[in-house]
Amino acid sequence: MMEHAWLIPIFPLVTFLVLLLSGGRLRDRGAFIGIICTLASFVLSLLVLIERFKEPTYNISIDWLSFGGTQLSAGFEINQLNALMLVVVSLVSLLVQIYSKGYMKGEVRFSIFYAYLGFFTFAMLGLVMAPNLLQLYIFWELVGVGSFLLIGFYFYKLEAKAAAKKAFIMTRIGDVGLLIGIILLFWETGSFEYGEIFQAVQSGMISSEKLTLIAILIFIGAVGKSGQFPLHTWLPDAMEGPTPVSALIHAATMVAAGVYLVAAMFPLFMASSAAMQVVAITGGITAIFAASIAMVQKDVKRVLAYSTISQLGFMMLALGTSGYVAGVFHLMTHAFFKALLFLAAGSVIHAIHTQDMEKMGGLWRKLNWTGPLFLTGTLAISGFPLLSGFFSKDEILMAAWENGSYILFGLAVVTSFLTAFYMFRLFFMMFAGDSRSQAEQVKESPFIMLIPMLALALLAVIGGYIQTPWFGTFLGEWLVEGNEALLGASHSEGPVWIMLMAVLVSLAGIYLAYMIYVKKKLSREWLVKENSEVFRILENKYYIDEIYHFTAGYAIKGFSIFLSYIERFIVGGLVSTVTSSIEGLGKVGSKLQTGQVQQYGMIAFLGLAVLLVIFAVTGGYLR
Amino acid sequence: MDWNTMLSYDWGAMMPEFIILGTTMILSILDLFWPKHFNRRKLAWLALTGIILACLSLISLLSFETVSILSDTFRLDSFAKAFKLLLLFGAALIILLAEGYEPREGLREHRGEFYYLFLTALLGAMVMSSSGDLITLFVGLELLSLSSYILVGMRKRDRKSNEASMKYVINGGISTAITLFGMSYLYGVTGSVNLGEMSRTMAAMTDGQLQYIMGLAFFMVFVGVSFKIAAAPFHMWAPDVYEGAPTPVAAFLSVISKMAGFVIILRLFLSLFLTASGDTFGALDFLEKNNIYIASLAGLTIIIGNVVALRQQNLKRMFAYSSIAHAGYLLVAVATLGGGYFLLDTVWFYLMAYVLMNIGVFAVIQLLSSQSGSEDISILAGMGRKSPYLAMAFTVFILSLAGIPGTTGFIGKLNIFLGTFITEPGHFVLAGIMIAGTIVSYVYYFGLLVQVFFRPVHSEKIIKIRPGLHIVLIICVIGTILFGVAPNIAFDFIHDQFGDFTDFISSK
Amino acid sequence: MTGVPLSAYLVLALVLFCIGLYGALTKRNAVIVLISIELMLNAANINLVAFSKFGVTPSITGQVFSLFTITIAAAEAAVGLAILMSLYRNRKTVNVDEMEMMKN
Amino acid sequence: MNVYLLSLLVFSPLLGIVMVALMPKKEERTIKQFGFFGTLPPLFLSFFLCSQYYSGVALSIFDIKLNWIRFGNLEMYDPKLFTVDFELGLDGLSLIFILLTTIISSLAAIASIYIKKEWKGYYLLFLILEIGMLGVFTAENLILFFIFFEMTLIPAFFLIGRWGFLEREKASYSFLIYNGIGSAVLLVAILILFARTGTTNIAALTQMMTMGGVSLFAPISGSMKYGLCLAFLVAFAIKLPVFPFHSWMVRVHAEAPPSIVMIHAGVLLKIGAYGIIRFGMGIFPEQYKSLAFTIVLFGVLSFLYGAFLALVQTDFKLVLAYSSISHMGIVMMGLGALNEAGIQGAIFQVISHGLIAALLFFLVGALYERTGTTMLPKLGGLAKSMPIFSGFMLACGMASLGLPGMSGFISEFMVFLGLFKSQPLLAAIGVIGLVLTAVYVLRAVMLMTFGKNDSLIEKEKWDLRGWEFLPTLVLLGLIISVGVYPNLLGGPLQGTIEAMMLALGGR
Amino acid sequence: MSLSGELIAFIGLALVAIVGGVLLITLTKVVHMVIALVFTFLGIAGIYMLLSAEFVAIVQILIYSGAITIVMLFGIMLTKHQENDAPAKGGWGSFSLLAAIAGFAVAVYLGIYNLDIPVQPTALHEENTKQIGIELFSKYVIPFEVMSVLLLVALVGAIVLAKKDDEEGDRS
Repeated sequence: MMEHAWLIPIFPLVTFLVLLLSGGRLRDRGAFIGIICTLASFVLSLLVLIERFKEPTYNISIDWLSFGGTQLSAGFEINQLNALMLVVVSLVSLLVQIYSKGYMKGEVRFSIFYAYLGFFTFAMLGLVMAPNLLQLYIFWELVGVGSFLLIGFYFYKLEAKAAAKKAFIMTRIGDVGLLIGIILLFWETGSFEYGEIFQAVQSGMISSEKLTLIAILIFIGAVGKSGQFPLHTWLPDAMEGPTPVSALIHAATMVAAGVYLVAAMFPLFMASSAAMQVVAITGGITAIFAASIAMVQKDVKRVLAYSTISQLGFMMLALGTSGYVAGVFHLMTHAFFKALLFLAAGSVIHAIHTQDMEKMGGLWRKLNWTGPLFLTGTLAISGFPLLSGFFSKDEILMAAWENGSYILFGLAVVTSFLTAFYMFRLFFMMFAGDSRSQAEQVKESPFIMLIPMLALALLAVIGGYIQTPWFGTFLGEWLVEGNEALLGASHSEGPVWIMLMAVLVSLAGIYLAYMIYVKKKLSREWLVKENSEVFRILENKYYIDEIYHFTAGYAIKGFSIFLSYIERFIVGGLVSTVTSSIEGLGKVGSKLQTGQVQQYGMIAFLGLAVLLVIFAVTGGYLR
Repeated sequence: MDWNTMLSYDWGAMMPEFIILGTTMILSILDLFWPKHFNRRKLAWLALTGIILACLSLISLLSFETVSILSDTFRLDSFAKAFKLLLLFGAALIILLAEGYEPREGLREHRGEFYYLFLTALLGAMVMSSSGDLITLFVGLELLSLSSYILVGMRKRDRKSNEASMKYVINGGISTAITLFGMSYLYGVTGSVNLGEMSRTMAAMTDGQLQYIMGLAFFMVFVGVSFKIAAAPFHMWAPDVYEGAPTPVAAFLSVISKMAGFVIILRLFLSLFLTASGDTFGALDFLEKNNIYIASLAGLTIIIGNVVALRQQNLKRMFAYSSIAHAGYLLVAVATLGGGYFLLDTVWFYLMAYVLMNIGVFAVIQLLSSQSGSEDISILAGMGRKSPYLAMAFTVFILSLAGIPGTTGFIGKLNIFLGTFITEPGHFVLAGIMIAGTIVSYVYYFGLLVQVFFRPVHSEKIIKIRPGLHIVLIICVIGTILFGVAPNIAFDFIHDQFGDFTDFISSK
Repeated sequence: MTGVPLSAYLVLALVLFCIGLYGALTKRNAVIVLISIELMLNAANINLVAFSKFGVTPSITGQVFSLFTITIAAAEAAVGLAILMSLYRNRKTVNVDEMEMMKN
Repeated sequence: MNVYLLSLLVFSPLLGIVMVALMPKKEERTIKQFGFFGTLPPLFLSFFLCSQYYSGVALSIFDIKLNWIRFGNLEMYDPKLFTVDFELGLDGLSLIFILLTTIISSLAAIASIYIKKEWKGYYLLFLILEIGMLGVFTAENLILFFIFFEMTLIPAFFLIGRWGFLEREKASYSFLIYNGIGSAVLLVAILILFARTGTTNIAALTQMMTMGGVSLFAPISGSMKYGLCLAFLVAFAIKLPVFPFHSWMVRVHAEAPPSIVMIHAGVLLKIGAYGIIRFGMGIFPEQYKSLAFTIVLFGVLSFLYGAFLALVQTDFKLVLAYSSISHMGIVMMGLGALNEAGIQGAIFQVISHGLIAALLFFLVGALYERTGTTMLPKLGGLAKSMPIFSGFMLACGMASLGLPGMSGFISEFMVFLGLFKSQPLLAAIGVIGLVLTAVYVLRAVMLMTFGKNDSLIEKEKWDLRGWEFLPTLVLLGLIISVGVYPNLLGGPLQGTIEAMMLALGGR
Repeated sequence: MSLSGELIAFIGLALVAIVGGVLLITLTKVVHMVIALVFTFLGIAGIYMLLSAEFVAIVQILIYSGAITIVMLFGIMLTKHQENDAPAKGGWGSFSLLAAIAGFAVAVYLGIYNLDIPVQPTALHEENTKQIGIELFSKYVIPFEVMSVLLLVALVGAIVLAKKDDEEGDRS
């Protein structure tokens, strides 16, 4: 089966091409093509995964680009990590596509939407399957384009346009880091292939400074893609895209690519403790930073977006503290419950046509399916015991503790408290209390939208059981199989109190939210008034966007304008100086041509006299 | 010296000159006695026949050994043959131009003189090119000059023509005087007017003072002759005279007269100064030592010609400056002596190219200006649409003048450059000036093409081309392209016929 | 015999040449300009004749040369005057500095 | 047959010239058809050559050598001295360039349908231009190269000045003067070489310059070699163009008719790169090597300068113009990297930019045809009225910013791959440009296609249609196929690059 | 250098010539200028005598002092000249002219002031005219004949240019 794995990304590509070439004529039928193709991918991925349980890593490649004596190859590889990712990606994509069938109903460019989804899925699957860094980079960029297209799907909306551009450029910045990293790595190891790179790393061919530099550069790529601080600003803006897109891209797949990258390059990072530090600290900061912003946002999707950033930070933190399994595990569970959350939020938005939390409330009764599904997701992400998020988050905390990075551990704990708080703030504001919506008719979403949510909810609930302290650490063992030395332990051990504390913390968060937003024991206005400064900073997302706008944005623009002055006055001026001086010479020449014949003779004679005098003086004939 | 000695000379070698002289006589007599109403335009064809006959007789003389008559006052060496061929060829084209010349106010009754004065001028140039003697050289030069003074003033009722002719004669007189003054010193320090003898005396000269006087003479002769080739510092008459002169005469001045100037320069310099010793030890050749002067004048000429041409609105003035510039390019070859390998064939080839392209251009100018009565560059406007073939021909000439590959002009320039680079140290500055001048020349040359192709039509009048002009245009276009694409036709001809011009100085 | 040295003749010629040149380049009347040019040619002739007697190898050639020159000078003067006539007929002036229809 | 094949290829547009010339002026349709058909013989011949290459035939069997010109009369020294032969030849590098030329010429001939007047003159000049371009890439000696080089100059001058936009004459002038200066420098360098060695054959010169040949007249000193190498570099840097010699090219891109810019950006600029590779690097490897840092420096400068300026332009054509400068900077960077990756990347970039720029300008032509403007502030929302056009525009923009899967990525990647090896510092500065490229491309493309538009009057059936798909699809197809399987292009180049590297002294 | 008769003659003639030249420049009336020049020409003729060139001297007197001067006078009469030739314009132009002339003169003077070519006995004065005739008709036949063409040209030219066009009929 694995030798046919190359078909997995091809199916979505076919969707893309067929739908694009049909030029929108297929309309709603486009969805079927998309869904069927993605289903095929999913089934194939599942088969590949199952086969991969039994068989070793599969790798095949062909010559792709040769220069000098170097041959670069293209191909694909099926190892534990990407087999898992294939399933996750194709599954989420499939579910999102099914969901979109309902959500996007009535959209004029319906089939184009599916085409874009197909392209994105193709790119993401390709990324996951890449056997070498170059190929990874290629699909990495394609993923960026896919997300660009999807975010900018509503191209006529100025915000969407800006968001799409921002997303592309911010991730591009990261990509450049990645590119440099790859290139440096190539010159150090002579290859882009994972295997050869890891071998080189292990053999200690590369000096540690170089290694750190390369690892950090690669991490910058991950930072861009995964919306880590400080390149995170595109992610919340990207919510301008259709909600299913947010679910697909900004929950399960593209943003996870950064984490995937770090995971895939884990041996490299392991070889440099400094790089690991950087990863962990960035993750930790991002986690708490995004969580704090999420607490005050009013837009449903933005809260979820910041929550995503925060969770990704969690994953990075896990990886940075050697919690390879923890990171990947959380990546998977997060994919499920965040996709669920987005889809459920989309369902709500679909129902009442607003994203503003202030205008919601009391939806629990009206949306009989969506409410509980959203709650499931919320509980999972908050780390409510026995749901998937609980296990994976627990694993991360353990990893951080075990690694001895207590500050980061503290950060993680605080973050999980905040997570629980803002998620339930979101939940309560949407579903509890009285309706603040102007919408008259609030209708539950159609069945086709509910199915994917149900599937995801199921996964969000049970997904954690493949790696628990109690029922075995199946996932971890499988993931690190054969690579223990490289990837570290399959399960992080820690004191039991950590788990208890995690539970307590998340429950505390939930309780606090309950007190504020349901019981109204604590007045929101009072909170705002007391901490107005803090609130303002948080509401404005720490002014990061503004800082960028006023520094980098203005700097670039200013420099451009400066250069255009140089272009006009110095480069152009040089040219015009030359031309005008030649013309001036011509002017002088023609001025001399007075029409006075005697002057002509005089000038001729003058010339002769000058020649003779020079000749007399310098000739050396007379002594 | 008795009659028999006289007859012992090979007078057949002078056949071309005799033919031209005879044609002149016949023309003048016919012009005198033919009734007034008789269209004297036909005389042009007669003149042309004469030139062609002379040309044929010259070609039949090509295989002759070097002939020297009366102690070199006439010598038919390869140099003379080569340049006379060009002179005759150019003159034939110009006669055809003159045939079709119809100025606004008309030449009236002087058309006959108009034609045979061209022939006398040609005769002067021919005598000059095959003389090994200062006196003959000078007389030939003056015959050419006097004829051209008159030709320039031929349009008697045209004030510009009068003025041009007056300017020409005054400047010409001064230049003659300067040249002659220089020649008198040359005679003084050598005691002879025979170039061969002079050369030998000068080569053996070791007295510093005499060498100094020789140097003075050199500069005087050079500056005097630079009048003929319109090179700095004696170039300033050219624009005014070209503007005032009848168009064929302007073409004549820019081509034949210039060629004659180069003939005299080459004759004098190569036979006298090339071998003259440049210092009292006889270590350096005079030219080698002093070529910096010629080089700077060449550079100056190029700069002035090209830069001032930028500002011209009158076509003939513009081409006057352009011809100044081209004189500068040719002087580069003279100054560098073609690096020792590329002198005479280079100059010859370039002059041939110049004959073709410049006469072609003047043909077009004549055609257009006689139609519109103006010589402003705007008369070119829209030619590309009105008469595309004429425009294409014009384009070919202009491209050749600009030195664009595929045309003779390019090969000619290339030859000159080879001469500047081949020696060590190369004449890089001079080459740089030349190339820079070429680029500046693009501006005004292409400005003309801009008029031709980009501007709206100037006047809708259909341009009628007389057969004579037709022939000129066709010959010039074909020649310009042919020798640009297959220059070896010319190179092989000149190398096979004339070798290295080894019989330049009489060995007597 | 200590006669007049060659250099004396040469200097005389030079002086006359310079005078002629000055006249040719400054006088406004075209006739005078032409006649000044004649003077310059005359100066050259003095040189030729002087060299013909005192030159490196004295010979009659210099005198012959000067005869040619005189003839040419005469012809040139005639042509110059003729041109001046036709100019005068159209312009009613013989002043050289009024001839500036064509310039620049 | 084989011997004359190349000459046939180079001069095959003559067939079209004759056909067009024989047509009466009024026959617009026929002239246009003939003009297009005129580009087909070279296209098929180049395909034939290509197929020969891929079927394993050595390209050298196509070489031709005929006696042509002999300067001077120096037979007694050496009969070959100062001779210029008519010699055409082919190797992998020129094959690629020839393919590029023929393909883009044919497509530009299609795009010339937008030309509104005087088709006859247009197509005549167009076909002459094609002869020049084909000749440039096959010439085996410097004089012949120069002749063909100038042969591209003159038709281009007229094409720009006659059929361009509003300020066309100014543009054609600056085209002429800058290129004139460039070719003047080139000519001087060529002629110094010719005068000092007596030959202009590239192979012979390479031999002499690297191995130290015998000079009959005056030797070429070491410093003169530097001068000559520098002269070649400057001449071709003007053509390429590299900052600060670029201002002519901006004007040309802005004012020339789009079909001519397709040729211009697609092929003519590439002569600069070709020249640097063939002459700068080929004949003077030693000197070239020591100038590498400067080359890269100017490459980086152009790359960034172009990108920054593209960022603030309001005319889409100007954005593209500056982007071309920027992309040519990448070529310089690659060429200065002095290793296989860099040089091959540079060549890839040349080809890739040729294709991309041609496509972009084809789209510009289509756009101008419909909207009558290319000013960004006046455009917008085209994705709604012209979705297909916008799609292509976006794809093209993506290609231009180096999106993987398209040709631009391969070249940029390889250039940086090479450059990080040899000049890591400059490379690191250079990568800023990658981000900037994304910024300006997206800015421009999105200003056009995204958003809403009130000022444009939209018409029915505006989108690309019919024949317009041919150039777009062919070009995009090529861009993508090179991007997806770069060895397609890399194969033929190996021989040439190996030879270069050998001369440069390995890595 | 003793004060021989030859020298006195030379000084006298040279003075006449130079004074004539200077008068040409300083006089204001055009006719006077021409007359002054006659003296110069005569002086030069005398110099030719001193240089044993009798024939040239005679020709000089005939042609210059006679023919050319008369022609010039006719020219002056025919053109109804302004009586006075305005003085030369001063300023930069004439200064540079003077400088140029001075430079030229000095440069040439440096070459000739002490030119000392050993005097060789010559027989130029013996049958001077015959010598010239022999030389002219043996060696210089060709330039002589060319000269005839030149004179013809001058003749034709003078007629063509100076003739009044209005009398169309009397074309000969």
